[in-house]
Amino acid sequence: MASTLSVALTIIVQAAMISALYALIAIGFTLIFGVGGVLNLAHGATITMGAFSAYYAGQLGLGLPGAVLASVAVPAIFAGLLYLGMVKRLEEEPIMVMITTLVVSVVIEQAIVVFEGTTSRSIPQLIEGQFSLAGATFQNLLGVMFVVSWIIIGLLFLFVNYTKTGKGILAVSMSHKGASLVGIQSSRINLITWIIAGAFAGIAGLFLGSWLTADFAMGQAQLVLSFSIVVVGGIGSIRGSVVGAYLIGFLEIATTNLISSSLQGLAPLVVLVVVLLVKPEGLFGREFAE
Amino acid sequence: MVNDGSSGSAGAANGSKNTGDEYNGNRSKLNRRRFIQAAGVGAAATGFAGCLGGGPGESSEGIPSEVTLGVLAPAPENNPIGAAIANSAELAAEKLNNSSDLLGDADSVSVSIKNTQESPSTGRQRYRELTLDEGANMTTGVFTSEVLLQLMDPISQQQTVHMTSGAASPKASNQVNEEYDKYKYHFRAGPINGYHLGQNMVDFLEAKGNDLGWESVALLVENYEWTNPVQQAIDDHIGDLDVDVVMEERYASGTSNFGPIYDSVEESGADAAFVAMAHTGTPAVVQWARDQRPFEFGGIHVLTQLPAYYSQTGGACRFTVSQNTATPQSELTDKTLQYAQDYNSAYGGFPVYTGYITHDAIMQWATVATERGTVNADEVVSGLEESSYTGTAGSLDYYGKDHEYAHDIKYNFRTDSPPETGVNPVFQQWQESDGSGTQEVLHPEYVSSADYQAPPWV
Amino acid sequence: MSADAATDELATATTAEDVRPDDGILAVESLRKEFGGLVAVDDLSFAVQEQEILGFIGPNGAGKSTTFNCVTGTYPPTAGTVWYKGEQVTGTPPHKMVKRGMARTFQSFAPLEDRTVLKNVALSMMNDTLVTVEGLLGEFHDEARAICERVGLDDRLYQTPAELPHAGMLRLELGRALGTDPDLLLVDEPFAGLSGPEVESVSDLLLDLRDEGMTLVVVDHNMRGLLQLIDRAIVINFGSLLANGSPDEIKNNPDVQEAYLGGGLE
Amino acid sequence: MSSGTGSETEAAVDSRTSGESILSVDDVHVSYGKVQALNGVDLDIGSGELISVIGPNGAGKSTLANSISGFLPYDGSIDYGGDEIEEVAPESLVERGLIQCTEKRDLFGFMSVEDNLDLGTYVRGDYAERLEFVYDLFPTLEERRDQHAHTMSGGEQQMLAIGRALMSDPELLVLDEPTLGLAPVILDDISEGIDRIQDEGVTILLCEQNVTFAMNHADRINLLENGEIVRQGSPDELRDDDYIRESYLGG
Amino acid sequence: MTDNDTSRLRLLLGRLNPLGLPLRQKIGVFGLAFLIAMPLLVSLPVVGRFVVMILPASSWELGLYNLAAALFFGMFAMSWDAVSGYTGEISFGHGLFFAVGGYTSAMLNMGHGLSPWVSVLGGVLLAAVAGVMIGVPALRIEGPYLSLVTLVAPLILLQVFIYMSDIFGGEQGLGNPENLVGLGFVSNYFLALGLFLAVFVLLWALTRSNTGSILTAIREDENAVSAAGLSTAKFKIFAFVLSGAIGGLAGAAYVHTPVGSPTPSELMSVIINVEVIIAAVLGGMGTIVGAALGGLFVAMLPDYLNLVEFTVPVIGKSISEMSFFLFAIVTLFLLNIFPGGVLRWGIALGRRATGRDGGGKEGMAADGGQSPEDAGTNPVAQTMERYQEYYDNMFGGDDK
Repeated sequence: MASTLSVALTIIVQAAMISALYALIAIGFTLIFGVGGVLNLAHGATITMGAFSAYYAGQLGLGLPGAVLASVAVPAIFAGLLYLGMVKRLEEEPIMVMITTLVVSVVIEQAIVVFEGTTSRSIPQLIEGQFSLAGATFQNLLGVMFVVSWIIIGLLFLFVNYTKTGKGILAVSMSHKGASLVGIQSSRINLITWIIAGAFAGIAGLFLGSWLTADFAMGQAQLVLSFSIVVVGGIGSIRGSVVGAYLIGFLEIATTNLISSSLQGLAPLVVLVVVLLVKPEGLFGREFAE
Repeated sequence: MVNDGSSGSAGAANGSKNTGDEYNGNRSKLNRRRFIQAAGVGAAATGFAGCLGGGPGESSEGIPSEVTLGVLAPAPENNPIGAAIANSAELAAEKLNNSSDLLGDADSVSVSIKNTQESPSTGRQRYRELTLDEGANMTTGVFTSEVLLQLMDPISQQQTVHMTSGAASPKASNQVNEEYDKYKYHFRAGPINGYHLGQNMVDFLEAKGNDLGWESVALLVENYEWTNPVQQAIDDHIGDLDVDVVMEERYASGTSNFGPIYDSVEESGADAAFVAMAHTGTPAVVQWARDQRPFEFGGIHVLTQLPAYYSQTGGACRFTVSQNTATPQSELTDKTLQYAQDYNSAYGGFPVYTGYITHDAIMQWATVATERGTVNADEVVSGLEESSYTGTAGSLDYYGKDHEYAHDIKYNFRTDSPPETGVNPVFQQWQESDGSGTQEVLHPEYVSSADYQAPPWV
Repeated sequence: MSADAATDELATATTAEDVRPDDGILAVESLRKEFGGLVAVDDLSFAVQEQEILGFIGPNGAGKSTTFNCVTGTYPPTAGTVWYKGEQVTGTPPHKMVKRGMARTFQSFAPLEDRTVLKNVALSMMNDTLVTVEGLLGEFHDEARAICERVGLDDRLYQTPAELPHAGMLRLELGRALGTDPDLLLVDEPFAGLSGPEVESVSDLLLDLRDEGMTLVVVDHNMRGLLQLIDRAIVINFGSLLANGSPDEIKNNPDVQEAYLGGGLE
Repeated sequence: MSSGTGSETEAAVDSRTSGESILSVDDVHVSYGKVQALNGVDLDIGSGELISVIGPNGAGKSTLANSISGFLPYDGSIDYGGDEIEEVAPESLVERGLIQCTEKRDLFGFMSVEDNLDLGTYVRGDYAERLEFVYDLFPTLEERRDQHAHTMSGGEQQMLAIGRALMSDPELLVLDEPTLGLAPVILDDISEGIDRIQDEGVTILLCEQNVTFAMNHADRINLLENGEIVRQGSPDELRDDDYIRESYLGG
Repeated sequence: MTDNDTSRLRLLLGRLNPLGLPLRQKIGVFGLAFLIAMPLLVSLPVVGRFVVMILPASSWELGLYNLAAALFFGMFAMSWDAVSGYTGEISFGHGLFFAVGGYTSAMLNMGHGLSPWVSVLGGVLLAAVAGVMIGVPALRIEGPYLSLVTLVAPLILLQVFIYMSDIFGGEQGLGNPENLVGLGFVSNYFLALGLFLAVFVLLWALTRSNTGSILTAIREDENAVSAAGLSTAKFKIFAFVLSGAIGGLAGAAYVHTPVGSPTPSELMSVIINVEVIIAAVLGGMGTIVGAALGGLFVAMLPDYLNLVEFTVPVIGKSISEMSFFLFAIVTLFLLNIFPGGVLRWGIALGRRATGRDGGGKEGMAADGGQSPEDAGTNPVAQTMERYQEYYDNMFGGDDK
């Protein structure tokens, strides 16, 4: 019944849609890594926070718009406060940032465990129904996810390349001191990137939660995914993140569809280790100085 | 009070697994507060002597004035399964306190509830707190099989009756069968063990096959301990039926994306997904409904047993069929509805299956202890083995020590009349009436309330 | 680019005579090192005689440090051969070169900030064995103290490197190198940032070391203080050999004056 | 060189040009941990002047440059345009027209020449005129406008760094070792550029190890050794100084 | 060092005399004596009462079990410190070694019927091999990248466990391997205490010998170490192997006691990996003593919180229910107050109190090795500096 061709098409379409979400997830992480020079290990927990913000908005009867708004605003504000409250004064100590953000993510996850438990929660559905493409059916939600993710990525691309603040972000990512020398305040730029990353994570959490349901640990796999994509795509490169996301997305969908669904989550790990061992600067990364 | 003190030499010299510092829940009821009150040389000496294995035992006669029931529940504050265990234990304790017959000598029956967090190590730790720190006279609860299996050794160490009311793995009863003297303190008051759960699914399919119209099924089981025997039983028995198993998948624990799995089900052309899910149930059911997957859905889905599940999933569980111990509407015995109502008025909602079982377990234990006039574990064990107690979920009878499922509750499949001994689980379907969902009972006949509805999109 | 053309010309102008393994304690033949496409050292050959003080001179970016990183094993050379004491040692890792008796100081001082001067020196005297009870009782301190005295740090044994003045850091570098008991010592830019009297006292120390039998190669980019110290100098520019001879010959070499001093430098 | 007197009086005494004092450094001390990098430095720059600080490696030149442009905390006082700048961040100083070209250049390596120059106007805006000036000053930059900065040679990078600084319309330009490691040919271009920048009325503080280069450009020269200014004067005065001749001019 | 053996002996004896020890070491010796004597103290009048009160449980039996579990975690924390605290390469997935040791031993015992004592050795060996597998790549990739590899390694292992759950038992783990010393409270406590002390003495001696001095030097500046004729690669791999073996020993012994079992949640969860870092950082990195104390603290804090029966009014949750959540919050708080480690802070405080700050320079020399408190800067700061360098290389390296 299912020809090889249609299986291949299904995989391609699915992977294309899911990879867009992966890109959205990874870009925030990349931005913070590239611009601030720190690894935000609370990125996964921020995604979880986005999903649960939507869940609580739903519980409070705020409807779909409320859920969407909450899922973007709460993580964005949280990320901004995390930067101002803890990360900013540790910027010279990347290792403490890693440890601190890791503990912050544990706090968030445990808060959810305490107040909501470990079982999955279903959050308001963004959009119902399905559509057909190439002889296969797909959820409308995934289609929306694909379109929205690409719009957001596109907007970010425009923002970074064609606005003054955006160019400031690029400048800080390349040289902190250079940025200071032209009058760019790194801390302000950092704050902006944390807020953007938080908002992106929130949107990703909303999509993920709406698609797969939400639970306290949902962000862990996303954090690993973010690492892998950043390492594959190179530090601080938006384009690299998109390519990395698609590479990993396709690999993952292919392995889960063709080999075994138990292999979910393995693709990014393997890719990460291989790239780290073979080409640590990533496929699109800048060469190490020598 | 049992202390075969002779067998315990100094702990350090002990190589064997089951002897050790022989300890007994009753005697070690030296919890901190009491320890401090008792203060003295005597108490402390008892403590250390105990570890050397030769301390004097307490008198084993009579019902103590204070009885403590130890309860292990997964996240009782926010997990409905855990909440049902905890609340039902409280309800039972209240009943016991109000009753002049049961545990007549006890001035007060108190409940100590501990959260296992579904983690084997936490469960083990909490169990020890209940028995060692709080001096529980019996313990009950435990939802996760992984936790239960990690408790078997501590139970044998503490020699305190434990009546499981949620976990289904028959490995526990196998252990009782194989090393009876060591593990005899374990009873499973419900649900029926994992193998019987699988058999029950097949029995249901056989009995209701015509109504369901499932000619081919895809067997989806989550990869947790409890589903091993379920899957085994289905494999053993489904061949007798005129149903094709066109796909069988044991999917990874922690699966959150069911897309690839459901794609395979669709490809296999199965009429229905025949499932055994507990931990991973919500994403499975939500994605099935939201994607409008073209196959029906039924089996054992623990979370759909939750009375509030319909609103929690925004109606996604509509049309799903699941086995259940009892529902608030199914009058399995004359105690079922009364208990459900008591529970509802006390806690503003209906219990899950673990609630019925926990309640029954405690009441049966108290009944036996009262009959025997003691809470002594060995006495109670032999009492329970002989007991046949009618609870809310059916008649609580246990397989004997020589049965491979020693001390498990008896399973007795019936369609049109309640069994004399043992329990006969119900099958329910979430249906919608007036915009809200209800758990309608499809089976057995004597309590059924509705006919099966197939999802419209199939 | 015109600079490249100049380089080629210079390289062909001074053809290096063949270098053989036993030409000296250290012999380097046709050494080449590229980074990416950039050639940092280009077909460089030279030899160092036992017990001489050789000046290794060239302007900033001439490839001096790269050459010595290749010789000491920090980078593997792209091409070429290095002999030390007659043995082929090309690409041997740094710690093994040290064990063979070649020590170096760093241009950008690299002391261990977390420990005292004494312990910095003691580190270089430790054996390369994994599990040992040595050190539990402070065995090395007497010898390390002697070395500190030697390099003029005896009054600063218990200070951390951060407390040392600039010249003190250089002395510490020398002390650490001496701790490995070297036969050949590479001294990278010793006089940068030193005052006149300091230059003199360091020179005296180096001369003493030579008199005790040590061979010294002193790398520097300017000649201040250097020409009085050295027996012979090698000048390189753009990674290639420019001149080789006595201090006076170097001073009067027109190529050196042109490439090195001509651009308005000194 | 005396220290301890007020910067204003000192400015009046020391300043040899007609311009008003734009920067006064008064008894500045900087230490890294226990190491004293600057030990009571006084310096005064009048508007339009080109003042040079020379000295060997490690003398404290970069430390001085970084203290002035806001990157390092210091004891003492630095007064720019009439205000103490101890608490002022480097970015704010850029807005006020005090800009440094660092020794490491700190370019945006993975951006084109043009983007680098464009970012130079981050605090200014409208820049067509200044861009024209920079391209005129260093025509190589215009030729390589689309090339990534990190792919350029050291000399071109130095030009770009100076060009980028000019884009924000500086009043005081601090140049830290602009000649470091440059080929003689390029040196001439830079040399010419610096003269033209001064002609445009930009005040320049040139921290330089290359004594000859500094002598050729500076109005006044300060010799920094071990964190202290040990000689001060016009190039001609210092050329006659025995100590300088011996130590720095290969005498 | 060859001058005379008698003076060495005298020095050694002098160091072993408890009365001659510095205050902090006296406290340590007292603490150890207390731990050893505790099961006996419990049976004493009054004292016994007091002992039970300070145990992390409300009965002494469970208190001993909890202490045993904490001692195993303390061993694990020391093994982390041996590599991360001393070489400055932060391992974010140290549970890997804990798990390899625990699972290997459990499988050898359960699957092949080996005696638990033998299978523990097998676990140690395989964990050491895992140390090589992390240590060798660590020569090439450093800083944050290495942290990522270590973070991901146990996740990959977990995926393998889940994928091959027939062999590894998936998320539910492997059940109950045979116990080394039965179920006894006292015997298991002494087993844990014995191993803890053995590991402590081994690591303490090693880190105070030249080996420790070289490892900290690697953390500071690898070039300087090479220039001293020492093979940094050899020492780095050694650190990983040593750490892996000890982490493996902790995991292997742990699963063969009543307080532990071979499940992913106990041996390799993200939380374990976080806890061990927190333990060492709070206790003081690069000191071994700090990691040991931090490990005990981190393992016992939830037990103590568990004893609190107070219910927080507004949210209606009891302290014991939120014990891990509160633990994480307390940690965050402590990390923000004492980034250099509580122990280091405590030592500094103690020195100030006893008026010995900055004094005793000759005493320092007699100390030999690299004792933590006479270091000019602390390991945390150095490790950070090291990481900063990597970042500078990654981001600021445009100008060469």
